[in-house]
Amino acid sequence: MSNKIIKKGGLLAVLLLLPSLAFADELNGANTAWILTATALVLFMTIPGLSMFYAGLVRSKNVLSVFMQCFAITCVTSILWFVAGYSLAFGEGNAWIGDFSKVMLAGVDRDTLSGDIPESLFAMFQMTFAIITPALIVGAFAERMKFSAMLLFSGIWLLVVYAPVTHWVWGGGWLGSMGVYDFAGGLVVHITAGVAALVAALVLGPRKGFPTTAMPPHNLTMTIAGAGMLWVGWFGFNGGSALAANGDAAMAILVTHISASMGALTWAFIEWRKFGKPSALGAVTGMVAGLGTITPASGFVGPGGALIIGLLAGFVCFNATQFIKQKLKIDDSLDVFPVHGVGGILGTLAVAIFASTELGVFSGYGFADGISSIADQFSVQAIGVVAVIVFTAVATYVILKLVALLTGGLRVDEEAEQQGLDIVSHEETGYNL
Amino acid sequence: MSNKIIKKGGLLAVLLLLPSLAFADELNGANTAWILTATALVLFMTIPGLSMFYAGLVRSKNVLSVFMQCFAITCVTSILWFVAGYSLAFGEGNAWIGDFSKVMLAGVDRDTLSGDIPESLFAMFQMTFAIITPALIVGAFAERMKFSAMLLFSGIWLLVVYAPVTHWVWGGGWLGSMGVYDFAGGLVVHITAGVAALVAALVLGPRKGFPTTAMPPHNLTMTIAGAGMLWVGWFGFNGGSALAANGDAAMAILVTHISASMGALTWAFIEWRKFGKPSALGAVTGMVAGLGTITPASGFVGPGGALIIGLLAGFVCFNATQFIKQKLKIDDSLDVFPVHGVGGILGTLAVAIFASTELGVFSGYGFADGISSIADQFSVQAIGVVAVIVFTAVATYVILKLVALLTGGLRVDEEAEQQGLDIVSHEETGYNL
Amino acid sequence: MSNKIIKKGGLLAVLLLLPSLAFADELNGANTAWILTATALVLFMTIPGLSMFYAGLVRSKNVLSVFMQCFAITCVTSILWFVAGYSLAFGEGNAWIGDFSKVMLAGVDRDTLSGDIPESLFAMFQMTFAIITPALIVGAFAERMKFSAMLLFSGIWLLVVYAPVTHWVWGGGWLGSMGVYDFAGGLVVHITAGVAALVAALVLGPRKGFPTTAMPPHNLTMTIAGAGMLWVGWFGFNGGSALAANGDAAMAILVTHISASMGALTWAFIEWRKFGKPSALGAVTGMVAGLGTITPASGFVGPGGALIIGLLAGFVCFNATQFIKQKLKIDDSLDVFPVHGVGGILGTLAVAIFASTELGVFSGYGFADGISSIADQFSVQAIGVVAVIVFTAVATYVILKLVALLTGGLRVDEEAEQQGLDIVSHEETGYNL
Amino acid sequence: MKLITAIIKPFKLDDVREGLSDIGVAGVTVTEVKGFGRQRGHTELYRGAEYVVDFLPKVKLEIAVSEEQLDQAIDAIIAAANTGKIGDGKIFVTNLEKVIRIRTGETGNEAL
Amino acid sequence: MKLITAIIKPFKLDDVREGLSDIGVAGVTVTEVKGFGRQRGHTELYRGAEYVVDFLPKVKLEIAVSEEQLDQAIDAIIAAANTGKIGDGKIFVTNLEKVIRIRTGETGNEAL
Amino acid sequence: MKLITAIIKPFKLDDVREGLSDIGVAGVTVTEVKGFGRQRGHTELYRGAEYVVDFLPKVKLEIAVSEEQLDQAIDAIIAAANTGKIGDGKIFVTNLEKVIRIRTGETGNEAL
Ligand SMILES: Nc1ncnc2c1ncn2[C@@H]1O[C@H](COP(=O)(O)OP(=O)(O)O)[C@@H](O)[C@H]1O
Ligand SMILES: Nc1ncnc2c1ncn2[C@@H]1O[C@H](COP(=O)(O)OP(=O)(O)O)[C@@H](O)[C@H]1O
Ligand SMILES: Nc1ncnc2c1ncn2[C@@H]1O[C@H](COP(=O)(O)OP(=O)(O)O)[C@@H](O)[C@H]1O
Repeated sequence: MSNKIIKKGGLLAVLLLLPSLAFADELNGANTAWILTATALVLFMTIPGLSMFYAGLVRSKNVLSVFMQCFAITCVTSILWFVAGYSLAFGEGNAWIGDFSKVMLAGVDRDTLSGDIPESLFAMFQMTFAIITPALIVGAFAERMKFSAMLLFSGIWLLVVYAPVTHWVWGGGWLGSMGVYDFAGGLVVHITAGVAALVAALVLGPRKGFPTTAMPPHNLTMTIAGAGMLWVGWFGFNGGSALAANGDAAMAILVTHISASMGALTWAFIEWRKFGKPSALGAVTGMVAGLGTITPASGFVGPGGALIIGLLAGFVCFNATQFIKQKLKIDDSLDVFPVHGVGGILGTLAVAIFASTELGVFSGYGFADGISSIADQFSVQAIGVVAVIVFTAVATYVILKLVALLTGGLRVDEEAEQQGLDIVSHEETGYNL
Repeated sequence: MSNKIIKKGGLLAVLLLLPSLAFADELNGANTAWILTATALVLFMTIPGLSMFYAGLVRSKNVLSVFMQCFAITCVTSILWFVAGYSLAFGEGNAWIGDFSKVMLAGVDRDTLSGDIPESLFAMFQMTFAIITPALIVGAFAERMKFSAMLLFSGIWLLVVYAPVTHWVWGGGWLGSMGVYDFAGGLVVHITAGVAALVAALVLGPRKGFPTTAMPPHNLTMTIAGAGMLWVGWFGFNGGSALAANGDAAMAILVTHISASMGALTWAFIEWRKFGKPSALGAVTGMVAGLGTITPASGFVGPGGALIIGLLAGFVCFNATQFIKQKLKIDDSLDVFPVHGVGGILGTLAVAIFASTELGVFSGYGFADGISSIADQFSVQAIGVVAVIVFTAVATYVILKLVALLTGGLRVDEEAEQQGLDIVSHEETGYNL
Repeated sequence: MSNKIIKKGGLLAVLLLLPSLAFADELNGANTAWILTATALVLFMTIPGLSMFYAGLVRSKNVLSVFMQCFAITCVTSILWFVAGYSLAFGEGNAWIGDFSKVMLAGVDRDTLSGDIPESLFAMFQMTFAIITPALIVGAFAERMKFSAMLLFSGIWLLVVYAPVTHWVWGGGWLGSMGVYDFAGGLVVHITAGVAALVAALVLGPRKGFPTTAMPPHNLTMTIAGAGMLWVGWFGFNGGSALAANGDAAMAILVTHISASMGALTWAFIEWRKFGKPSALGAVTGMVAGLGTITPASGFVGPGGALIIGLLAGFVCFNATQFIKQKLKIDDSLDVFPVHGVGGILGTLAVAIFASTELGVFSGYGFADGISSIADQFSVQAIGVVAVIVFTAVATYVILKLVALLTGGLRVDEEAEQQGLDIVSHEETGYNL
Repeated sequence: MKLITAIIKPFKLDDVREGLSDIGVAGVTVTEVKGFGRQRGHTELYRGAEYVVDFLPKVKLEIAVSEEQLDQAIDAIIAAANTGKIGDGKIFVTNLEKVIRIRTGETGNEAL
Repeated sequence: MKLITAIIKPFKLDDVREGLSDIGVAGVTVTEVKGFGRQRGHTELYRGAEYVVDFLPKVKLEIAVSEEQLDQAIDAIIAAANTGKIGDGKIFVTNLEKVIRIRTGETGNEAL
Repeated sequence: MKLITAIIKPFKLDDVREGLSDIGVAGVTVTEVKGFGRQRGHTELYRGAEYVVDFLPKVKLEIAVSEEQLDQAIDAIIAAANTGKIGDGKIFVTNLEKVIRIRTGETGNEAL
């Protein structure tokens, strides 16, 4: 079970107050109702949310390939999570990785509980996180990766990168034990995905024509609609990570919402000042930055803190995007690293500050057990960040090289890239209007 | 806290029956679970729901501007609601307006309750109402308003119009004390938005070319998809306004659904008779009319009453739309007033009738405390309607004039209108198919 | 009340364990919260989910007609369900059909319970099933049926086919009494819709040009977005059918998700092997097949069983689609029968196997009361399948012939078909990009 | 060489292309156009706002042919595109001074 | 007969069509095109990636007229399409050797 | 004056436009078209229903030039659009009797 619930001091008090919660090993219907909903919301984030968000940003000839990648990842990671991923992440194991005790959800029955919700539900809720994380990476290699290579990469990555890191942080592993704060997946989801994206963008190389040829989004209406779905679904992501229908969940969605709003406004206002006009794409990108950044912090900070975190998210991720694209000229095609990676890092560090109970209106709800200062919490967070970045970068690189060997190269050939992946890889076209 | 819960006679009985609800100041997990969900549903109404509904109706060159307006309003009102709006609406204050006691949600902690749900959740749920109300107005000035003016207007309007009216009705103000019935926002949401829309349409003036040039919707599939999202989200809007997961919420979504269905069928059948063919746009417009109209009534009437209310909604709003557009030739571009304003008025008055327990199969659940006849309830409702219309109209007018001064005119210039707001205001284009 | 809850042995034990559930006739807030949500999710499946899924598959000139058909069916069946359908399905009646005791939901008040949730909610939840079932049939006669005929057909079909079959299975009728297993509507929803689709396709005849003229989907992005919504909504469909927020609901969504994933992967891999390339349309079609197939089984099987069921769904429905289209040359335009009908049959039969508790990792949760072997359960299931197929086929045929008489032919004329239904039947066009 | 420009009803495109193939004309360039003419359009109604659509979707074919093929090609188009109903469209013929195949640089009839 | 090809600003389409109707030209074929010329385009910005759009949406009209109608038609187009601002467009005239109405087989001026 | 009509592969548009700019041709009108020719199309498969797409996306350029510019312009187009692979497209040249700039009423070479 996620240890974030154990971390929270007030839980026992709450348990005593509520008669129907008196025994920890009894199913709580209300919490179950909310996590059932949250699970649907997080799935909604990936399909159709993220897939629309991403698909609108590529060129028309690749629109279906992006949808297909998100969809296929959803299916493959679901099966792998059920078969082994959940066990590797949440099986007891050691400080580094779970075990095979829950392979194919062995021992998970309708009546089995995880905390006070069904374990089948906990596994399913976590599955939706395991789905979206590799799906986020799609943005880095869009418009040029072979479908077979993409599929193989995503599957291996889930088991080799995502599952262990999840274990480190939420599954009883070393980072969790150190008291690292990651409410809903700054380390686990956004940093892993962001760093993997950067590595993938470097290994695959830029799209033909980048950065000289213009590659404007083919359908921003699709992207914005998907962004709206992401926002809504994120309530399940962060609010559901409380694993309960209570004030923690409520506060989590409140801070999530405020950070998203501030991120969007900040990004749009920077554009307004800098380029003269605020763009809709800028606003929704800032919103996603705000959401990604608040994610690790969402259960630990208050709304005042969220305001600052959202502001920082918009500012830092905007500049990171410019830097990666214009200075480093890396074709992380849909800006996964500067938005999710940088946002995840920022949020994971910022929680050490805004969890403090001594910041007046910007206060949060305190540090992890046994930690008593911003500095101490910060150093734990920093260790987490560095460890996850290094591990993810190395492992992703190795997996990509391996997959390249197995599939005879990660990219489609130049002519196929020219023609577009929809026809070349899937024999379909997106639009026949 | 919304006083609609206090109004309902049966609550105490329910409290006594349910052991886990024995203390009113104890968190109810089930209610919390449902309101968490309802909050997500109401946000879903605005983004992507309403923004798609509206964006599909404008011309291709303005599609992003509509999305951007809805998005930016979402962000700005969220921050303003958190900073001051909630306090002005739900702070104790006086009969006319709240106070500054809850500025930046001061005193709202993870454990703070509002009724039996977290106050952070109540504030967040209400925030989603504060978002959609100014967003509805967008339909009136679409395709011609300056982005800066729009943003300034929406922010001021939230604090100056929406927050006080909310206080009057739900925040302990004078209308609530009189026993006005407004379950989920006929007065608070639909009349304020509808009247503001009419005023804005008049102040800004028609789009260049109206009404001689044809301005057909550029993407009705987007509009209909958005309409479906509105319908689904409305379950959270009306069902969530029970602030509990109980028979009231259930009945609210049932009557909501029936009214929507009848509204859609009525509108489509009128078109069928009058023009020979029923249109999809007609059906979804009737559906929105049915939804808006039942909103104030949704907790107080039964399904039989909802059938009639939906029928009236379709009929009256259809004719209002024709009248405004063809007789008065007002360019309320996406028909906000005839659908939401007129629907809100109609529903706010109709609840006085269909709340009666003596209409056989068309009965509802009784009048407000201390009110014992249709006539008495009706006169309270009528006072509410008139007061909200007059206040909104005057205040909106003044705000618009003020904003015009500050931004050097509310409209973009003629050439910009010609070229479309997407390029002119946001430097983007919706489609590159 | 649905008898599937009564079927489940463990319920009493659960009741005794949970203090707040001690009395069966007391409202359970947690279950209510979840079923409120599930109701919204199932409505979401039809609008916008299914309507987008279908509308993307037709040609551009018919896109609005498909939306309109789904929307109008939603409205008409909602009203009819309220007026009579619910009573015919769930009124006590006899083994074959309910009665008129609940016409216009007579006797259903805010406090009336069905099990431990409000009866208004149960009726509303079931209404969303009554909406999607006729809406599924739309796929068979898309692009050629008269709107008036479609509307009349759908209304009559709801009362004459859907309501009785629902009564047989869930309303206390003969199939339920025999111990037939149909958790969320394999017989009730998918087989009735699938068979009616096949009959309608045969009675109406193919679209002009079928099968020689290419009729490629006009907007696969819309179809895939709709597919994602169907997947998410299906959590409410199957998970909500537990009528409780508990381990049954959790397990139901888990098996649903696994079957969908396997169905999608299987279909895509068959295409990959057979045609050289996996398609996005293939993946989402396999996903729908996986979802439809697991539906009757979702409360009775475990995740291992779901893996096999999903695999079978992909394989069998793929081949059924090829067979119907290429061998039989039947223009079931959007493949309703091979996907939903065949999937429904397959799942209804497969549950007899995978409900067995003796299949190791593929075990389920046991047979119906009084049934003790796969063979016995299978024969009950087979009786159900045959009875529903025969009844649906005959009744649908008769209704279509009757409607043809009343409307002077089921199809629009050839020129109208050429021009497209959007203009001809609704005087609108989908896109003016 | 001549350039035939034929404006036809969209659903006749496949027939016309086949008709041209049959007589050995392999190359065609197709544009989606809107036509105003005698054929009446239709009315669309959006929330009561009437909108008369008097342009109709048509397809324009451009076909470069040699002088010898000209009449045959015209006949083939007429045969395939004629429905006898108003709006069947027009054929225009203009003179082509030069034709070049970009790939090879061939000119004249070779380039067709 | 002559073929007039006019490239105009999209929002002038209705005016031009009316202008042509007024002088008795009933048939027009319209294509949406993009024009490069002296009129400057605009810049689009997507997450900081600048994208200069130097083509502009234009509408192309093709109108087959008799010699007699030619000048009148040109004047009508100019009158309706002229805004005096850069980018108003061009009119091209080519010779039409043959015009055929597909429905009837009529040729020449009859076919217009 | 002459009207050059060039049908090219879409991704060559930018190159061709630059090539033309380099020799001083500033104006071009571009249409998205579909081409049938020797280049083979592809097959699409929708739930097992095969659908042979034998038209291919192409871009049509129309360029009015003076006689003097003609050859240079043709060469520039060929140089930029040639990939050596089938489907590179065609260039057609027709005679332009008249060219008018709508904005100013200028005619002839001035109007280009
Ligand atoms: N004078 C013209 N110039 C250019 N195109 C024309 C002309 N007349 C007709 N057309 C084209 O031919 C199409 C059919 O013409 P119409 O008058 O409707 O029918 P018909 O060709 O059967 O007489 C029109 O939609 C238009 O595209
Ligand atoms: N030489 C040309 N050949 C073909 N089309 C041209 C040519 N010059 C201009 N055009 C078309 O005319 C449009 C307007 O031309 P432009 O130079 O922008 O303004 P103006 O016509 O007012 O001088 C262009 O967008 C293009 O479509
Ligand atoms: N006779 C023709 N008339 C009009 N357009 C043609 C003709 N032949 C070819 N085209 C156009 O040129 C394009 C390329 O021709 P194709 O035969 O495929 O290759 P290539 O030009 O390399 O021989 C076609 O797609 C079509 O648009």
